[in-house]
Amino acid sequence: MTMTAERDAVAAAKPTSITMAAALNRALADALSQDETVLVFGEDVGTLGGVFRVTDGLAATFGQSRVFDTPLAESAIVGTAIGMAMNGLRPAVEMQFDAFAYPAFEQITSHLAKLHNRTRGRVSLPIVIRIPYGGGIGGVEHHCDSSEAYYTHTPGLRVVTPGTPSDAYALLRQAIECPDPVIFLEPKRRYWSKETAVLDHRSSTVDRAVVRRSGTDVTLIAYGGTVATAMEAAEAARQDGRSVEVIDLRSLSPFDDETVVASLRRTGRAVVVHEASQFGGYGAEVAARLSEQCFHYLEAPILRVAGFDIPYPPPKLEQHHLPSVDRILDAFDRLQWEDTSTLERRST
Amino acid sequence: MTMTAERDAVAAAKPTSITMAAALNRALADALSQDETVLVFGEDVGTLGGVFRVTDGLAATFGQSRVFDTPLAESAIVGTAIGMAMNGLRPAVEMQFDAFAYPAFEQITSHLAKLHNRTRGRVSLPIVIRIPYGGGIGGVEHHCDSSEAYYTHTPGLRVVTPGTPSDAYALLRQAIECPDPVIFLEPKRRYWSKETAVLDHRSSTVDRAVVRRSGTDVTLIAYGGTVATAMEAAEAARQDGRSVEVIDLRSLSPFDDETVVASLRRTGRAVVVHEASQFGGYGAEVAARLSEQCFHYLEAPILRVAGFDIPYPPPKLEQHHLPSVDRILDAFDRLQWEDTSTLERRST
Amino acid sequence: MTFLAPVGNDAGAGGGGESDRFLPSEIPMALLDPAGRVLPSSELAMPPADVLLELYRQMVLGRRFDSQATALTKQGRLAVYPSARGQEACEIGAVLALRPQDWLFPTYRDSMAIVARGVDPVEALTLLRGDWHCGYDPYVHNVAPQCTPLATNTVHAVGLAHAARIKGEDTVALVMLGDGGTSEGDTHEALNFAAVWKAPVVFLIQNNGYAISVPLSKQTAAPSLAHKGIGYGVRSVKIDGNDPAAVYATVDAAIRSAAAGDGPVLIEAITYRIEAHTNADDASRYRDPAEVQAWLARDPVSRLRAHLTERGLLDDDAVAAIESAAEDRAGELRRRMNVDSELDPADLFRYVYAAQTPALARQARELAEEIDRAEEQR
Amino acid sequence: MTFLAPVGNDAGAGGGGESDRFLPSEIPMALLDPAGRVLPSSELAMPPADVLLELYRQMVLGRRFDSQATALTKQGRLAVYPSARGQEACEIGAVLALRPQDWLFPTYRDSMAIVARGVDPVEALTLLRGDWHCGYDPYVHNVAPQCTPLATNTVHAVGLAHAARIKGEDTVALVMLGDGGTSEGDTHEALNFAAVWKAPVVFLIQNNGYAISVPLSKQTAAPSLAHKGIGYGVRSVKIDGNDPAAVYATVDAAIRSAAAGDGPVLIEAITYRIEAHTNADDASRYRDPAEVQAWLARDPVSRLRAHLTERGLLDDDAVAAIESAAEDRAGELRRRMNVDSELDPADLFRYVYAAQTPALARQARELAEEIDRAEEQR
Ligand SMILES: Cc1ncc(C[n+]2csc(CCOP(=O)(O)OP(=O)(O)O)c2C)c(N)n1
Ligand SMILES: Cc1ncc(C[n+]2csc(CCOP(=O)(O)OP(=O)(O)O)c2C)c(N)n1
Ligand SMILES: [Mg+2]
Ligand SMILES: [Mg+2]
Repeated sequence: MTMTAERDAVAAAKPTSITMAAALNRALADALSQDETVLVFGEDVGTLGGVFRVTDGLAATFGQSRVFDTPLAESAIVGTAIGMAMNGLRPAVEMQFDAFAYPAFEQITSHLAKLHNRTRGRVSLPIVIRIPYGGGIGGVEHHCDSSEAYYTHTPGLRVVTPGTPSDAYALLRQAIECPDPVIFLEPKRRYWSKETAVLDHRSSTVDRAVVRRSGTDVTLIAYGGTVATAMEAAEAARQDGRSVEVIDLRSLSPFDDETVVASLRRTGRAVVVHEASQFGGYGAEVAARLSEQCFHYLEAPILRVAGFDIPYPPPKLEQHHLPSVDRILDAFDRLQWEDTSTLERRST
Repeated sequence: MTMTAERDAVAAAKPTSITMAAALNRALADALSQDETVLVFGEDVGTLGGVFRVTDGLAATFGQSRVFDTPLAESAIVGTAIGMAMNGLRPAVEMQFDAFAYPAFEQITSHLAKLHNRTRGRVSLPIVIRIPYGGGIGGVEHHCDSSEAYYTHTPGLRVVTPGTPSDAYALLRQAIECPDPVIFLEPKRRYWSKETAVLDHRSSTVDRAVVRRSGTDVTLIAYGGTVATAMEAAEAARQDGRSVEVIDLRSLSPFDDETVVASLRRTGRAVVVHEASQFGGYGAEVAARLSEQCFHYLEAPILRVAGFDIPYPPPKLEQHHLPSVDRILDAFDRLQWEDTSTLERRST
Repeated sequence: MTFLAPVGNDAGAGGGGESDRFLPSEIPMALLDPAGRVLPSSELAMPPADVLLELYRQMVLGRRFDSQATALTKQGRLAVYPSARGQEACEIGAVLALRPQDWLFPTYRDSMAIVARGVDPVEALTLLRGDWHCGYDPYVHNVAPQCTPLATNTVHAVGLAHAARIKGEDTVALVMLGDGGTSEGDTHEALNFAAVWKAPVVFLIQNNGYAISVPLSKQTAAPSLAHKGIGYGVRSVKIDGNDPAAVYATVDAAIRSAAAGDGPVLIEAITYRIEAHTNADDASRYRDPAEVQAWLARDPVSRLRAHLTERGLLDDDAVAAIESAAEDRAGELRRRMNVDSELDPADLFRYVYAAQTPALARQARELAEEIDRAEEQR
Repeated sequence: MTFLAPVGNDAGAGGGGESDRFLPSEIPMALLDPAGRVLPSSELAMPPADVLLELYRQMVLGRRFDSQATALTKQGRLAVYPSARGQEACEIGAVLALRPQDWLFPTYRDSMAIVARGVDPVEALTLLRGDWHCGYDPYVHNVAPQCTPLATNTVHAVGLAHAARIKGEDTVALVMLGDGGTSEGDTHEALNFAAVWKAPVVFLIQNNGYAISVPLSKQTAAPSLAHKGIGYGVRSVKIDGNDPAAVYATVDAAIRSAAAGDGPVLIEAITYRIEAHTNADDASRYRDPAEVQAWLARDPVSRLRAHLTERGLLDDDAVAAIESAAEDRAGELRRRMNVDSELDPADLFRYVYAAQTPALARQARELAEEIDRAEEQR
């Protein structure tokens, strides 16, 4: 293991161009090789390497007892992971698509989230549930849900989602090391997006948001699949003369108030953007808590650019549903810029 | 059926003192007698009459083919209800406790909520899922969850919860008549609260909020189990010289913007109160959408009085978790009354 | 040792005595061997000649439909297509055994069955084309929408069938599922509810040996999937799923018995998917081409053709006529699928609830305005 | 008719030939009849005398514990209590057969079993007292927290057992469930995973005839619950669950065989709950008192006492000594339960995550301040 670690250190030092899927694969491989209690299992994750190939090659490298296919039953995948974790292992399991995690909902909410608390901390469940989530890949019904709001409302779970390949690596490594259960949401339409980066999981912490781009006029809050869209929108807004600060939340629960509040108190305006339906979506929490903490700093209401309040559309209509650069720019326009002078700034 | 209807009309005209559980029982009985496609089933709802006795006597009156016990499997209860509704029946099923609806989560989110949309309206699912929810009855773990946020974030579902016995009757009757699937949340700690009222389900509509008490200083938004608490808090606040308007939402989804926004634009201050954990809770949506729609009318941020971000506590500690009158009064105190004069009122 | 019997609790009821009637045969039942020869001493009744001919015709049409659909994925005309090639005996045999009033609950793989049931092929492909989640009206041919979340349709079928009984209607529900789908909790709950309610449901497991890449040996350790039935008190049959005559005869008998009030039936049909899981899958990652070859030798279509030819019920002309009809339909389908579908984004907001809510009406307006603005800018 | 055999797809594997080894006996296996007489020709091995004596002692202690707990509900000292009276043979027989390294996965009804395993009775009752969700450290006696959502503990047991195998440890997991719990999807998924993985798990169904008010006849139409095993390739046994010797012998054999790598075992123990579902339930609404009477005649405790007395292994003095020990423990429990428990509201925020989040720290502070304010106002 020392040799592997050394080789890793060398490899990590050199920036490489890597997709998010490959970065996740690397994270799993490195975790498997550095900690023999780590296991990877789920539907088609072994021989096939997963339908998105995130587990490609792992069964061959680490053997069928550490990386394996299960029978087709999500509740049992999560439930047996719980039993394994009670017995000292660290399972990182895969749900094949977002909506196919719903059969495991009872195991997730009633046990995974609560067992540590139930036993006054005696039982730890260092489990990662990887879920490819969101749309944008032309998938048919049930293959494109964004269900972060269900998990973030469940105390005891951590919910994390990467926006870039290097974060995908770092956050997954940290999620696997984390003593708490982590719902790890992988924005499937970013699986093939590339970044040239050094893979390293010690330089950032999973529960802090990151300012991806600095700006002074408006804070644009994104996560997972919408981070890239937000960056594009920020760039487009610059051409309209607006300076946009983009925050990538990374950890949806717990929420990093410090970073976001600091930004919003500087800019006075915020837009939060996600794919999930707006009503009761994660953006509601973001808007509600920021409105409360930054009330006197706000020049305009916090706007949400989110999916409509409809079931996820069929492939040919999904472009209308997904938050687009245009829709974000429209939201910027609605941030009451013209009113600024006529209103007292409420900050004391 | 005409005779029954007439008898009902007579009975309904006379105000009677009735508990919420009895009002719900009446609603089911009246629906069963007036529409022969209505069915009631679930765990222990037949012979036993339900663990809360809400279905007491129905099997005896309407027979085992319309009111019956099922095997113990919530996913199948909801799933078979879907099949029955596809075949022209109107099932009103019971989940025994809130957390025990989770095994049915996939059927609820992936089918119940979506089948009408999936078939371009050809299939209707007039199904009611009754769920006793919330705490305050000294129930052990898993018997006290408030999961409205999961359902309200799921497009295609209606989510309704009564705050009083007469509403329990009216809303349940309307839910059963509704062509859409309805998650009907019964605040179990109010099952035995009484009201003297005329039971009638035509005079109010299920998707409108109701102003339970008029006031001018602050809008207090509650639903289900917290309505009574809110009314108490409003009364207590009156003694502090504050005039509180209490709104009982009744329909959590869809949300009645009109009624609530009108109130808030008058009062300029709002508190929303629920038992569920605050983070990502239903109150976040209320606060976010009202902040947006009433931005220039707000004297203070919208505050949420909600459960902590913890698993539901054991019986002996639940009083610390549940929103209390005191906690609501404290929230009123934090509504920045002293700042009023120093701030420009932002309404135009 | 009868001391448990007299006690009132029905906990001791049942007993192994009648167990056997629930268990499948050791060897899959069949009527025709792979060469189309009639097998002796089967428990199944050979379907009449006209049924066999119709089975053959529909299988040829179905296979051609299936290959056309696969071709359409290559041209980007379908978002995805899960082929049922090799499973024609199940797809067609089951559907032809259904009576008009019966219901079919298909999965994503059963487009062929849906078309055989009478659904317009373009409507059947609406889901996989990416136009809408379901393109047909379920009530026209009594076909539920194709189900994607595995095994979740099993409980729907039980509910629909039980409702029919409550209403006094003579309707049986046939639900299809795969070997993988048998591992989901819903399958278990459905079999149990169906048995307790004596609901007229036929469960048809197409055991094609794989759930995507996962072989049956990683899915179950049971002697067979049909052996699950006894755990619910459901009569179970294991059949050769590549023998169209056997599939028809078994489903037909199951439907009659379910309709007669004898409760649900579980059928395990042993078959094989010749293509990859979908066009997006790479089957070479998990199975040996030799295995596919071996199964090609057990092809359901040529098996029935051999049988019918041998019996003089089919000649080269008739074969050619059926093939040409299949070709015509495929051409027609190609033509229709090559026309860009007209989709109305406003549909996104139309069917969420029976009546559009004010919030959805507003969102629909916002989207319409956005689209207008975008078009103006062009 | 062997044509299916040579094909590579393992879909045709198994076959009914070996079916029988998975099926339970027709009549529940037993060692002792209700009068305590040894039954002839059983497949089970009679436990040695010292084990029988310990079984008896623990059943008496367990029953007294159970009645004490029921009494505590009346005094408001427990929030709720689901009694296992009448099920002592299962509760005790199963636990005594466990080796120290094995794990027990109990339900809400199995407090008696937990105490027999060595858990302090007050800690065992912490959940039902309303103090916390689980009062004991699961790792001290290898006892998982009592499980309330039905059947959800079955998959945990499979995971823990499989993990032990992966780690090369000799650990078996015994999971308890009720007849009602067998209808939940998780039970099915657990049996299937256990069989495919050959996980060392013993599933013990205490079939007490009711799920709250719902009788077995509305729960299943199967010949027996043990008949479910074959559908997963799990060996299954049906036993007289009121015969402590049979329960012990069966669980003991099952644990040995699971530990030896022979895979999981499913045991259906036919028993009866004498009390209502919980103290809050009214059993008269759904069952006939005569039924209870009939089952009282099959009492597990008196059955074993009769047997031991007959064999000269137990005399009146020994019986009295055990009863007096049970009385002492009950008194001790009563005394300890009558002391108001000291609860720290800050605990609500302590164990949600391994390290307290800033948000929870803030909420804990807010609550502490609120409590301080309230106390000042008094
Ligand atoms: C609940 C659920 N989990 C996972 C999936 C993803 N998935 C789609 S098809 C498939 C394999 C199904 O295998 P099987 O039931 O044997 O049917 P087949 O595809 O062979 O016809 C999987 C895992 C799904 N659709 N639903
Ligand atoms: C998932 C779930 N659904 C419903 C309940 C409510 N409930 C508690 S006990 C019970 C009956 C259980 O019967 P059985 O499994 O036979 O066990 P027994 O109580 O007889 O020991 C029910 C329905 C639950 N605890 N969990
Ligand atoms: Mg398959
Ligand atoms: Mg029971």
